[in-house]
Amino acid sequence: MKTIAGFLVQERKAPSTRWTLLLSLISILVALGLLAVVFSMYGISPVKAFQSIFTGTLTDWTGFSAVLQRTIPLLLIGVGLVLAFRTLFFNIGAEGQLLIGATAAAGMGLFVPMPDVLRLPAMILVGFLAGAAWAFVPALLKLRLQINEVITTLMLNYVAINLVNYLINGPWKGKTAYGYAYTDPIPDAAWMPTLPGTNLHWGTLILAVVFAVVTWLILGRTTEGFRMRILGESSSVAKYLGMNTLKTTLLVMLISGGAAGLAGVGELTGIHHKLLDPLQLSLGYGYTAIIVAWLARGNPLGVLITAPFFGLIFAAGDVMKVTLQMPFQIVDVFNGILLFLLIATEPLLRYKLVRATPPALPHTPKERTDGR
Amino acid sequence: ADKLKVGWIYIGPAGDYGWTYAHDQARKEVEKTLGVENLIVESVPEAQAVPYIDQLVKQGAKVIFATSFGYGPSVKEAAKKYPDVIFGWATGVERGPNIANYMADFYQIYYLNGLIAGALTKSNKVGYVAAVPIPEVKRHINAFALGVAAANPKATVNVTWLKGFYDPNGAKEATESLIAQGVDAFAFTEDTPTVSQVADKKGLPSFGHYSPMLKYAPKTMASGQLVDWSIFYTDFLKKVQNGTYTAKNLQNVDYWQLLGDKAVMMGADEKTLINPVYKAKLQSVKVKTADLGTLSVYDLVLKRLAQMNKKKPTFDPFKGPIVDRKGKTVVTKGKIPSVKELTSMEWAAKNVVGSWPNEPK
Amino acid sequence: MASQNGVSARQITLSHITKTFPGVIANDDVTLTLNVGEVHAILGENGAGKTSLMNVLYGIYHPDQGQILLDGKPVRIDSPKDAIRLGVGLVPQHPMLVRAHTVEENIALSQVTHGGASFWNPTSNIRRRIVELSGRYGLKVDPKAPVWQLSAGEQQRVEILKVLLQGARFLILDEPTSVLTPQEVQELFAVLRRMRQDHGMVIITHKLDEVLDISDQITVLRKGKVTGNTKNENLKKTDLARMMIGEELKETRVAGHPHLRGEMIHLSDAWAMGERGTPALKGVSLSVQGGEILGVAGVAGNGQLELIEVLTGLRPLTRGHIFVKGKDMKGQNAEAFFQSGIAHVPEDRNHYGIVPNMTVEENLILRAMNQNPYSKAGIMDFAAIREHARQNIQKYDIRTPTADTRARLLSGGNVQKLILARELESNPDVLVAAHPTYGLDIGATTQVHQLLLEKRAQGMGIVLVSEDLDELMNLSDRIVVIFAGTFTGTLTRAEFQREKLGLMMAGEA
Amino acid sequence: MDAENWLVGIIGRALAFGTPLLWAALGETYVERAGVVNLGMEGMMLVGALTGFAVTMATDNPALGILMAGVAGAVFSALHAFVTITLRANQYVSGLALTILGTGATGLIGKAYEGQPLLTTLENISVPVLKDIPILGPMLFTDQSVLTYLGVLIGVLLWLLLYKSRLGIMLRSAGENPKAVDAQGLNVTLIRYAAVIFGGFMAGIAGGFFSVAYRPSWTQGTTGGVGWIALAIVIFGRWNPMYVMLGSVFFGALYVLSFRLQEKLSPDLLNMMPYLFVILVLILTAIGKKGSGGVPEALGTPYRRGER
Ligand SMILES: Nc1ncnc2c1ncn2[C@@H]1O[C@H](COP(=O)(O)OP(=O)(O)OP(=O)(O)O)[C@@H](O)[C@H]1O
Ligand SMILES: Nc1ncnc2c1ncn2[C@@H]1O[C@H](COP(=O)(O)OP(=O)(O)OP(=O)(O)O)[C@@H](O)[C@H]1O
Ligand SMILES: [Mg+2]
Ligand SMILES: [Mg+2]
Repeated sequence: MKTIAGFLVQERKAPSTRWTLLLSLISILVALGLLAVVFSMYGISPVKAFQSIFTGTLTDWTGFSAVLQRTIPLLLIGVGLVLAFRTLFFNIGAEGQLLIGATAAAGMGLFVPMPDVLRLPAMILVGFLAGAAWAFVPALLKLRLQINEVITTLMLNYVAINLVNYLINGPWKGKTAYGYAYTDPIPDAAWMPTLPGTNLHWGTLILAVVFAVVTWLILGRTTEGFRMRILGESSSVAKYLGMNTLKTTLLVMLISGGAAGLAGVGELTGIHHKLLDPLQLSLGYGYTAIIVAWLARGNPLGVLITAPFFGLIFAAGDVMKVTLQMPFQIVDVFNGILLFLLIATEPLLRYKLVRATPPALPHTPKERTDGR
Repeated sequence: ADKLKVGWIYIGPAGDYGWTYAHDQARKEVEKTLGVENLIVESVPEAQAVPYIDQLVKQGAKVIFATSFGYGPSVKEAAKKYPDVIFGWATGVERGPNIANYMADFYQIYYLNGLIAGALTKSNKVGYVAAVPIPEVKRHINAFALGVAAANPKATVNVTWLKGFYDPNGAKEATESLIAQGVDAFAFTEDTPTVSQVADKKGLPSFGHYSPMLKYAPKTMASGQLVDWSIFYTDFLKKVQNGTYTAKNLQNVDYWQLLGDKAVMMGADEKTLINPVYKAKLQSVKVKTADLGTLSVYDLVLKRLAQMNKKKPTFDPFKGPIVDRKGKTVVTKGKIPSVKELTSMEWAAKNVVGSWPNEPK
Repeated sequence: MASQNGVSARQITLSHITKTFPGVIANDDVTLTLNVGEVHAILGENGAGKTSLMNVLYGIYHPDQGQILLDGKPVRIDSPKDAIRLGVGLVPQHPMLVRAHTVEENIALSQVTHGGASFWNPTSNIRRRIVELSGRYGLKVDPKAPVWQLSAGEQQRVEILKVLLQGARFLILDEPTSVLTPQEVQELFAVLRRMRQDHGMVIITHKLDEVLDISDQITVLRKGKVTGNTKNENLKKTDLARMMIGEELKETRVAGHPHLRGEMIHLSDAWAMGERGTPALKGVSLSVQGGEILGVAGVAGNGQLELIEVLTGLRPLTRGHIFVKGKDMKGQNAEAFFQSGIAHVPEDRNHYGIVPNMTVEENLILRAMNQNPYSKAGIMDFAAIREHARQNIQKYDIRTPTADTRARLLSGGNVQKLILARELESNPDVLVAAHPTYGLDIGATTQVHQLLLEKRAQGMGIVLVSEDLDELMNLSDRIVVIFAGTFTGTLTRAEFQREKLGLMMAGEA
Repeated sequence: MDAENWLVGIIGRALAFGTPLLWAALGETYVERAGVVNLGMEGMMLVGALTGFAVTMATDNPALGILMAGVAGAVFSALHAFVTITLRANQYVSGLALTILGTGATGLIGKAYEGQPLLTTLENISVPVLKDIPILGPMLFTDQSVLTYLGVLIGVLLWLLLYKSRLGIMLRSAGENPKAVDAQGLNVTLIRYAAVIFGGFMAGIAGGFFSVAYRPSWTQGTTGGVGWIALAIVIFGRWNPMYVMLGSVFFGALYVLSFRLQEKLSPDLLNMMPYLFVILVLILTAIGKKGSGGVPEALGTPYRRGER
């Protein structure tokens, strides 16, 4: 316990939703403020800059569909990550899971003969399963051998990147690729339908929204969700209870990794229609989704707000590049600053300051009850 | 009247000092001479170009140049979506009512550089650090290799691939790897001066690529390939301005520009055709040719340059007969490959050593 | 090399110390004097303020009021660093050692602030001093052994060596015996007696016998205040208890013959592997009847842990059989055992017994989470869960601010009551209780004992594993003694004898 | 070319490409030994690379450039230190943030330097006498960067410090059991700050190596993901400077081989190896003995006095 200028730092029982929202909002505003400073240093009027970003993304359909298009993978992955983080499985391997999902789907789409009607569903299924499997390996290693999942999921991202590179440069290299490294296009039947004039594969978007709601219900309302939380908090208690930890982990990773896999399928079947350079297939959605999940503060429904927000940031980056002629790194700068602010304000969520006056007696401290 | 708005989609950073830099130089040029208004987007991933095109169109761009082969699918998609916008697809292979293709090609210059390299190598091993195994790069390697062979039949061209156009660290290690194989002269396709920098440290000759790179290797850069994209851009944009080109009539507009068009030049920089450091050496190496008799490599380079430096070249590096390294005749005697054949070249010249993806069986 | 102050000082006084936490007065005007040459015991219930007081002395907490005097002169102790400089050393309850490092590396670390470790090769020049000191006080340790290989007692010796090498004149030992086996306690006391001559020591313990055994001076704290201070002369346990809780000590004892309800667990020729991959149970057989308390005595590390785990389904048998109410349980997991009627109060309560970051109400529902009415068709009913918590908090007297307080904020005694509440609410046939009163004060201990006896009377079978022989002899109907993975004998209540049990625990009977 | 020369060449180049890996990984080894993970390697290296380039260009003094690269990396890493040690924020997220911010900021600020040649660079040298030893001479002591030789010396020194000095015991203890360190009146916060900032310094130098010595120029993202490999090496090397040095050369060799074995082996499969090896090493050590020599026990967990 620390005293700061006559105040005590005290642990909160549970931060209220309002306080959480307020803090997140403040973080975003401060980050935007810093962004304004960067704009000014670049000789661009911040007012004009924000204005053109606003009009470029939210006031017309092309811009807005770009926002939504970027939202889809962030939403899917973000929800999965919220779940994983809640069970203290620090999955930072969504990038790899996305790539593997896309890879498996591409393999299915390109090389497995089947009737057209089945093709897209089959690709969605294998993409989901592949993403899940890619996440399950580190989960298993953590569960059975106590191997830090941050490291393994991170390493597996790079394994996935190199695997995709290997495939598109080698065995899967397309005959129509003129020597470039990508596969042939997947059959038309496997193209996810998009809204006309956009790349908005709405099917995946609906899937993602449903997914967020279902996950929220699972985590908060079901016994299985309760199990996930127990496992996340204390694997020893899970053992003591005789819980089937393998089953629960499988479920969490199925959802988390599978969601990332689905995001990969979405990018493949909705936008690119072929397996290509991993850095172009994903644009780092797996990493950005970490911020998305973080900002959602453990609530799968929160992702319904935070994912579009970052979709907006991605799209705004495009706008800035074109209309303001700013280097695209500006988006990274904003994301980096925001991420720092978010984690730096975390202590304000966990602790509060109380005036350090000698307390009135009753022996047991009276504490406020903040519902659940 | 309103200025014509032109959108530029670059594959790399404008400061790469290679491909994108060269396009950007031309962009600056037309901005001055034609008074067009330019919108630039750098480092656009090939598969992610559509959102940028959307934004460019929204900003009022009437002409959009996509400066890499890989933008093809995006360009085709966008051309359908915006039928009133004119698209220029660099190195492209497909046209449409509002899609033109353009390319300023180096194969002639690579041949000339190959002649120099063949004369300069002592180990009889010449190196080529290659970007991506697409027909364009293969064509350049082959032209270079044919030049090497013409000057030095014993020399091989050892190829190392980067699998990327922009990979400075890879270029460095690839060069080191070639040096370890005994290579002592270098050409490359990569968007930075790295290969020349590394070779320079070892005192080995190299050939600059795309930009005047002499300053990175003043004592060793023998020559190089230079481009002036403004030749194409000026011509094209003028024709757009005066209404010759519209979004309806580009079906057959395919610029294929060579030495004769002045779109490309040989040299380590604009003023240095051949680095004087090597002049004596090149003059001392004699070769026998069928058409010009026996002469020094130095003279041969100048002669061949002159032959190709006109609207109707009187020499072509790929004139048959040519046998590839599998022993198959790929160009029959007396024939000169068509542009289409050049832009779909997959075979490897006889003296090429190293892996060669998609090599015909 | 002992610091100047430390060498000469003979007395340290905590004078009128008051320390408050939000809502709590941990120490209220406490005065206590510690002299070289005496062992000073501090007694008090959980939460009485013992640890807080010692934290003040060691510079971890800053008192709100009061001061510390060294040989009568006021000194400031703002951090452990100051405390060490002034000759005050702390032997923590749970060894604070770097497990991956060797003994000498750990000691070298403790010598850094003290200037006793050279920059290069710091371990080599203190090795000699370790050997010398451990010889003088009988503190046997191997300087080169990695700490993770040491027993709790050995680790404690390292802690003592650490403070001695720092030149401590005054030692604080907070509940040093709670992690030790009876033998180790005796060894520790022998060491303390040898050290007494040139050191002053504070010992905190909940075990009254130990207080009477080792201390010269006794101070009792209650709700932060000193309620007694006396020399250890002609005192009895009941006197101490009265000072502590303000009333007579009721020894809880089992009475009357057990009302047996038939065999609940039958274990025959059970073999099981231990953590290190060697057999830890070697063919033990056991029968637990409903309505009896079966004590398991033994020195820690002789297979108790594995026995408990086998009985609760946490550890598979490699050979032999286990039947619960006649049903073969081979290959079943802990959940199945619990469903079959076997409840479990685990040894490591904060690690296994509760989910520290979950609320009290959630912890109370861990066993019944998928039972009606708390869960219907896989969906949880939080109103029912809250109601369940409310009832149990009252019934088992769990002192918690609210039902949604995180369990880790509860004191040891209340954590234990929470676990008992959860385990007993399912009306199990057998309760396997591992060290259920470990670290609890007398009040809480009595509550737990009474609860166990109540359940016995209601026909529950109880397996009570404990290292506290008094507890075992007071509560058990029968005691089995475990040694090196086998049972060295079973005693019925008439045969209970401290010496006999001691010999059997040592494998000599 | 005979096998011996081939091997000499590979190892020589592995040392060269292993140099930034070595500096970065040695620094991170100390950071993690103190109980902090800094995933921001890539960000710190880029900050170092840009600073090193800019300073060298302005002063024509490569040594100063390298030094300032280290200082810049250190300053940048202090952000991580503050957020994770003082504010106790999640170390992994903070590290990622550092990478994102470092990549973005250097890309933005570095625009002005792209495509500019560096006239004075840090030149390679050969060690007199030693370079004439057969095999070893050409392999280890010929035409390498000063930073390569220096890196190895520092590696040995760091090894000695870690295992044979008081400082090492303090550092390792802070990563194993910060409570124990605090209880001895030692300042865990200070130790961790020092380690993180030292790690930033080393990573900065690794970045400077790229832009001032290895490939003297600045382009955005010039370190090309090397930071992640450095992280992998720390684990691969079991947090031991000696093994970390071996790991750097080994992983350097894999990169070099991806160019030399192009005809026989897919470079992408070779590039995958470092990451697979790390997972393998983690599995093998987890299956093997517990207790000592492994992951610092408190790695990744913030420390606050009095927390239960
Ligand atoms: N860090 C703290 N923050 C808040 N309250 C505390 C803290 N430490 C102690 N307390 C409170 O001070 C009181 C005294 O606690 P202390 O730990 O000194 O008791 P104790 O006598 O050592 O108990 P036990 O026998 O259980 O060890 C308790 O009511 C406790 O709630
Ligand atoms: N950091 C803290 N914050 C809040 N309360 C605390 C803290 N540390 C201790 N306490 C309170 O101090 C009281 C006594 O704690 P203490 O650790 O001495 O418990 P205990 O009964 O001795 O348990 P154990 O046997 O595990 O030591 C508890 O009521 C606990 O709530
Ligand atoms: Mg206590
Ligand atoms: Mg206690």
